[in-house]
Amino acid sequence: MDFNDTPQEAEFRAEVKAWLKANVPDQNQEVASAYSSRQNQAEALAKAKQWQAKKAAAGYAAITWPTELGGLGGTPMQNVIYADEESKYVVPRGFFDIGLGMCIPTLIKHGTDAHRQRYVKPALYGEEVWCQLFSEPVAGSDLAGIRTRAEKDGDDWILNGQKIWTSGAHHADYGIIVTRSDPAVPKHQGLTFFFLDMKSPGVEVKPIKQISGGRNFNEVFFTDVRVPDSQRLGGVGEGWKVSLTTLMNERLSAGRTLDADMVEFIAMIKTFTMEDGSPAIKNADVRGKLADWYAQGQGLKYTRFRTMTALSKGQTPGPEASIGKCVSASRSQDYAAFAMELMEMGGVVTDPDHSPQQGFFPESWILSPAMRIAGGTDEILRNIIAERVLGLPGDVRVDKDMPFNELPTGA
Amino acid sequence: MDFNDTPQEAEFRAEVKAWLKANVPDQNQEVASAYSSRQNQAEALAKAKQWQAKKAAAGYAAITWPTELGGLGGTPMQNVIYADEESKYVVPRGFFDIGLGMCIPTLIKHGTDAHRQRYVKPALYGEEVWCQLFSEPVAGSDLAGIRTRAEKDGDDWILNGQKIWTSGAHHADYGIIVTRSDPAVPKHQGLTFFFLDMKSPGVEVKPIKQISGGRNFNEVFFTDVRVPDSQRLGGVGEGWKVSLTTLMNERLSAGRTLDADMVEFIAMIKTFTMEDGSPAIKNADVRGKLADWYAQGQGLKYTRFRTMTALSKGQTPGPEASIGKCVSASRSQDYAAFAMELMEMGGVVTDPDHSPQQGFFPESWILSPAMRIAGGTDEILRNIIAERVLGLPGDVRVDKDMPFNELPTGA
Amino acid sequence: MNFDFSNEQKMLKDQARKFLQDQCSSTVVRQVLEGEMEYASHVWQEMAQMGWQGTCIPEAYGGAGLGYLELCVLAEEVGRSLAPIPFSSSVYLAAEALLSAGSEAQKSHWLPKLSSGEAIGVLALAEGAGAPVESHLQCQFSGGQLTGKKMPVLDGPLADVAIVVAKDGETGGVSLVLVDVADSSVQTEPLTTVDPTRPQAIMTFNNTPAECLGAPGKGWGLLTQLFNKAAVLLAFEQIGGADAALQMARDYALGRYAFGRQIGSFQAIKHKLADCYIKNELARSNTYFGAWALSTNARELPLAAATARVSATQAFEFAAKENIQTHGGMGYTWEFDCHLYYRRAKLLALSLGSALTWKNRLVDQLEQPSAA
Amino acid sequence: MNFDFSNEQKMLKDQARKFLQDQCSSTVVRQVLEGEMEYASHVWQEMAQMGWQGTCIPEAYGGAGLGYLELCVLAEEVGRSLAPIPFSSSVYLAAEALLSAGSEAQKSHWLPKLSSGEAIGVLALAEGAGAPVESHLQCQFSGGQLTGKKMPVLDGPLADVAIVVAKDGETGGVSLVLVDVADSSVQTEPLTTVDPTRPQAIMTFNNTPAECLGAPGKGWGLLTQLFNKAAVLLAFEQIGGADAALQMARDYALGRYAFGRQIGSFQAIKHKLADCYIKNELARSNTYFGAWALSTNARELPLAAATARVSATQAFEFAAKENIQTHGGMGYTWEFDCHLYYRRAKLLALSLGSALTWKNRLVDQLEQPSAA
Repeated sequence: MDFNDTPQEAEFRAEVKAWLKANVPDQNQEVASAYSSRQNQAEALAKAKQWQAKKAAAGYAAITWPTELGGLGGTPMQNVIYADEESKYVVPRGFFDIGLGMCIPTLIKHGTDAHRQRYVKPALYGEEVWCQLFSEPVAGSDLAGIRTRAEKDGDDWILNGQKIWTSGAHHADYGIIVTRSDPAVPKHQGLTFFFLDMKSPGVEVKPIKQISGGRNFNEVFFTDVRVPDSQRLGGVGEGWKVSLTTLMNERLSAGRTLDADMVEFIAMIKTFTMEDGSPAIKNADVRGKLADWYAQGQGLKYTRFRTMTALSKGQTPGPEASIGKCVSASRSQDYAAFAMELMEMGGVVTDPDHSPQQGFFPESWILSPAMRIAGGTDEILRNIIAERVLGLPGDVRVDKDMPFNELPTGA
Repeated sequence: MDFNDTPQEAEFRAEVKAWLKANVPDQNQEVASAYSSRQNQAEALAKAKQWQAKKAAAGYAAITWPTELGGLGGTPMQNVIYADEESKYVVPRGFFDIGLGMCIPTLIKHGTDAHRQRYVKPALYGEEVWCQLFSEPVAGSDLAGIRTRAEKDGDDWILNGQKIWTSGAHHADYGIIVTRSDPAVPKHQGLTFFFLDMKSPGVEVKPIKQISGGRNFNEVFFTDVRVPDSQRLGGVGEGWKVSLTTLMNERLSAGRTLDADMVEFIAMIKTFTMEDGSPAIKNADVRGKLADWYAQGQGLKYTRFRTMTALSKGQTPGPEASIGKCVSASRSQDYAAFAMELMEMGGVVTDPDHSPQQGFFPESWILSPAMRIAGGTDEILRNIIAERVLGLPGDVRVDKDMPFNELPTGA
Repeated sequence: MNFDFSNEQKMLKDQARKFLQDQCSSTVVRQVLEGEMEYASHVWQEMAQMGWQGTCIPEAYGGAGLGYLELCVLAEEVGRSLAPIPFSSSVYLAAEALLSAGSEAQKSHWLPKLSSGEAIGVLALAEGAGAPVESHLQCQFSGGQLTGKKMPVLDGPLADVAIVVAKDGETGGVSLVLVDVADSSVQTEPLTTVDPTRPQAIMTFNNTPAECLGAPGKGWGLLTQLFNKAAVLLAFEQIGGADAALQMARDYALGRYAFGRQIGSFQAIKHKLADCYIKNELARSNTYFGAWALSTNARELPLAAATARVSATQAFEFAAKENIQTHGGMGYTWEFDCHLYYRRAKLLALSLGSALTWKNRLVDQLEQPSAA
Repeated sequence: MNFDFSNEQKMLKDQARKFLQDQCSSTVVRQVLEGEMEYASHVWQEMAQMGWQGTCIPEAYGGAGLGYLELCVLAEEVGRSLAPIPFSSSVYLAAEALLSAGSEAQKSHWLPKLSSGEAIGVLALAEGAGAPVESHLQCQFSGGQLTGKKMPVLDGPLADVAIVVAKDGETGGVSLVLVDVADSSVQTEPLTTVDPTRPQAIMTFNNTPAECLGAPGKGWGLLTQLFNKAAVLLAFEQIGGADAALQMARDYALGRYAFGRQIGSFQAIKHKLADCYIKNELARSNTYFGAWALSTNARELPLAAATARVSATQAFEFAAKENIQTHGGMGYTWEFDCHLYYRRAKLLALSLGSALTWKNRLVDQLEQPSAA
């Protein structure tokens, strides 16, 4: 039992370190913050494209992909090592994760040689940005309940409907989309999967304002959007099977450990003073809660270490990764709320100049409800653990065999 | 808003007070403890029968029953007042609650005049003890899943099967029982309800040892037990409807408030010393938990006051009473566990001479799991609140229309 | 046993609910949220017409001279509607402070204005993050002048009159002091908070003319009594809000379908909402007991207020967060009203001090030899 | 990154599991529960044959001279099987105390006996309810003699040798002292506890001959180090038990039908068991980190031990109580094994001190400037 790289891993890490040192552009903080702000997204995207091209040329943009597709033919562990080392630098992130993590793998698996020739490389080099058009206002946890219609018209399909929660739709060049091509058959059987040009006439992208005030996602409306049949991925009616490929890739890329070490919380607790003038960290209530949350955080961190060990040994991590978000989202909501309680009347203040830790806790409190929902609600994740890890039966399904257009909708 | 009796209630309370003062037998503590111990049940039962006869003669044994059945024709509020006043004395309790609270009301509603003539008065006067034979090892929360068979044989029915969790079966003279008379129809339709002589040949009563070491319940085995058709309550196949009458009465008698004031816990906290020598009640962790549990307890207490107010105004309390047990069982498990934590290594000791509060907390800790199950599990009670109070839909029922003998059982 | 409101009180409550449904829907709340107006002044004015602000103010000072139980039922409805008005600041705190400690002149001057809604009062206590401590207050009252900074002050941007808790230069204790906010030495700077539907401010006093409310140096005791009363009233706002959040979640769970079923048919949702209901009912019962103690000025008030406050805070916060969760992704959009409850629940949870503080007060009471 | 046990260690674990399944089923646990035997002496003897008790004892003292990682995997299986044997007392505490602080003579005398299972060792610390405090111990060691009373002493009725934590008459500090329980001045009175599958005692010493283990007056520090090591090992017992309790609940949820369905198809059960699984996995990961710190004698040991102990305690207690709940009424019968886990979870939660104490130790470590 140790935390060391294997000799091969150590060698790879050294290569990565050297390459990053030589290639990461300036570390100016203003640029860094611009990377994540919507206001400066055009600039940030331009920077990100430059960086992505560099990574791709070096093979680091898709470490686990085969070399013939522009990858490095590397291991998932090498991927982790690269991410680990890259995270020590401020580089523009996030614009290509969905494209390379979900869209292109789906296209590689279900597309034609011509598709692969045309689309893989531009995506890898950051020249073309992809988004994923799955969720709909009426279909969240129940993704197979989507209603966006695709109707055949000659060699084209005509799309009508609405998608939601689409990250990056506003700067995407292409998107993958799952549609309902036949509402008269049971719901999993009537779906068909396409990719499309996001600049097609009839595609309208609107940002969604979240309760945090942020606008990180979009609604995308489709009005008589034409998609050539040649852009269909998988057979007509086989869209669910294709979607599962995408979702599988989503799961693999999830499972990050959120705030395992609770740096801000511990920093606050160490400096804060209670009503009776004693330091917060000497208060038994604070100590009890801090210990609980710390133990959970470390548990998540070392669970991730166990997953990485499995990766390092060439095993595939299972649905255990669902644990991470399930625990950390509620935990973050709870400790943010507790920190705000400690601040008493001042806990409501969001102005960073007037709130301990620059308003970290009120911000975390307003963000945390999203974390309990996005990427699988707490409830769905517990279902996944119960069914796929513990082997308990699925929920009773009343919708399995009924034609989609006969399912109750409340409408 | 006040806590006073209405003039009518005050008058009734005065009558009850005077009657109790004049009639309660000696208050010797040893006798009192004998009332509740299984070892001396014969003696306790004899005392209880005497006391019950006195109460019945005065009309207090069934305050809300009509006078023609031996009751007082009183209100539920008068019932509460009587119970309130009686609880100030040590009197033998518990032997007749099930009989008068559930069995006899079912017999009154579904039996014949002859039944009422024969059985009501002896039960009321404590001359005959009744028990309720519902749950089975395979049918707990899902009561309608019972399997004890009843087969017609001339003018009799032959019963075979097993019941469980039957309080007082070992000293009962009669029992009410729900049986399966037709396994080939859907489960709610194949049930038939009887009452029977517990001394019938083929009835065997065995105490169940609980994890607390107590033996407060029984298993009852039926081997070719003959019950005359004249002892059927309700029609053949209508046993479910009859059972619901019984269960409705059960709900009305439930909803006691368990340990709302946390006397033992507060007493312990006030006297206990923490590791650093400071009083437990000054410890912030202890204070926070004490406050939470106290607020829950008081919430239960005043919820009961609201229910009593509704009763006092002649309204019928709804399924809200389910709240009580739902909260108090877990709460009692939690604070018992916390008290044991405070006692550290000494917390495991059950010997009353060596455990704070005479071993109250370890005892409460071992009893509490039962409270989360008996009379409806936490899960079933939450279903009841969700469905009957909030109006949410029932669970999907796969067993509604299928013949009982085709339902999956895992066997 | 008559542990319930009277029929008249229930009628008043129904009227209040109807008025607020009509006049103070979430559209109005959102106007304040979006900064289109500072508070719902038209609602405030119409309430004043109906005499709500003066519910417990004697007729001699222009009030209705009713009892606390009437104010409790109004508070519940104000809480249910999330009304973006300074009701708690002006009515439960400023007017109550004047009523219990004001001189005849102070009462005669301010109560008719507060009662008619013409003036808005606030209480200024906090001086930044953390529990305000009697011996550590920086705001100083001396020689009839107040100097210092208070932050955050709930409804501060709307205030005409402020009751400020300040160190008393003469006695060395703490005094409540009355400040006419119109004075040019008072600076009011708006402050961003988690609930923009109730404006807050940093208030700065610079040799501001002020006068004592009640005996000099006795302010901390007055404040404690004031908070015990206000805690009960705020608990009614909280159970009103909690009830509304649960109702919203329930309605959504009935109307939203997934996997061919109403999501309210899944136990994960059913049991979550059952838990909400349980917390709400327990809080309601404790809050009723608080109302009884408040209306009868019972010696149980400090314990009853703390108990009501703790459980009402927990109930509203739980209902608000699980309402979002029940709504899933839609619950996280600005467009749905879920966040209005989430924000207000937090605001109410922290104004008057957090549940931590009130749990401490609750246990302080249990420590009394007479208790429990 | 190789954050896992080696293949050899996993093989040892599989063998241990198989041995305990065969030789130490719940039938054996129940024989102790029902008082038919004081402990599973035949299991103890067979373990000794396999060298378990001496896993970490050097070969020079008759042990196997293996590392702590090997002992960790054995501990997990002992925990899983609920083995009614004094493994933790004799191996994690008595033998470890001798190893870390014993003189050559003490080690030579006792370690071979402990290693072979011929002698059973215990640690006697508690003096009644409440956390033992260095400055308040009543048990007194002076002039080579020990006098006082310890309660409860886990496995006390089985003890051949006791390590007693006592006030040191000479230094005024606390010493660990070694007592041969065979001495006629030692009185051992059995004590009833929540888990009768592990006997406990009140041990009374009356001018009992005793000798210091380690430096006189330095006992409290030694005890702290000893507890950090033992906490990791006990955490392995706890995750073993938690895993078994979850497994039992899962199997029942699959086999039990209600409303025409497996009860494991209801979300109330599914999500409960998912929560169990989550707690178990987090605890397992923390416990692995504890194993790493223990086996490398890392400076992180105190924090790692406290973290492992806190989460393993919570996991086992939760799994044990929700296993009963999943079983419904049947889970409350003496006949089903659910209560065996419920009892053992509580016993392990409180031996070595409760989670409250370990949370305090965890935060003590976080308070160090170097931490977190």
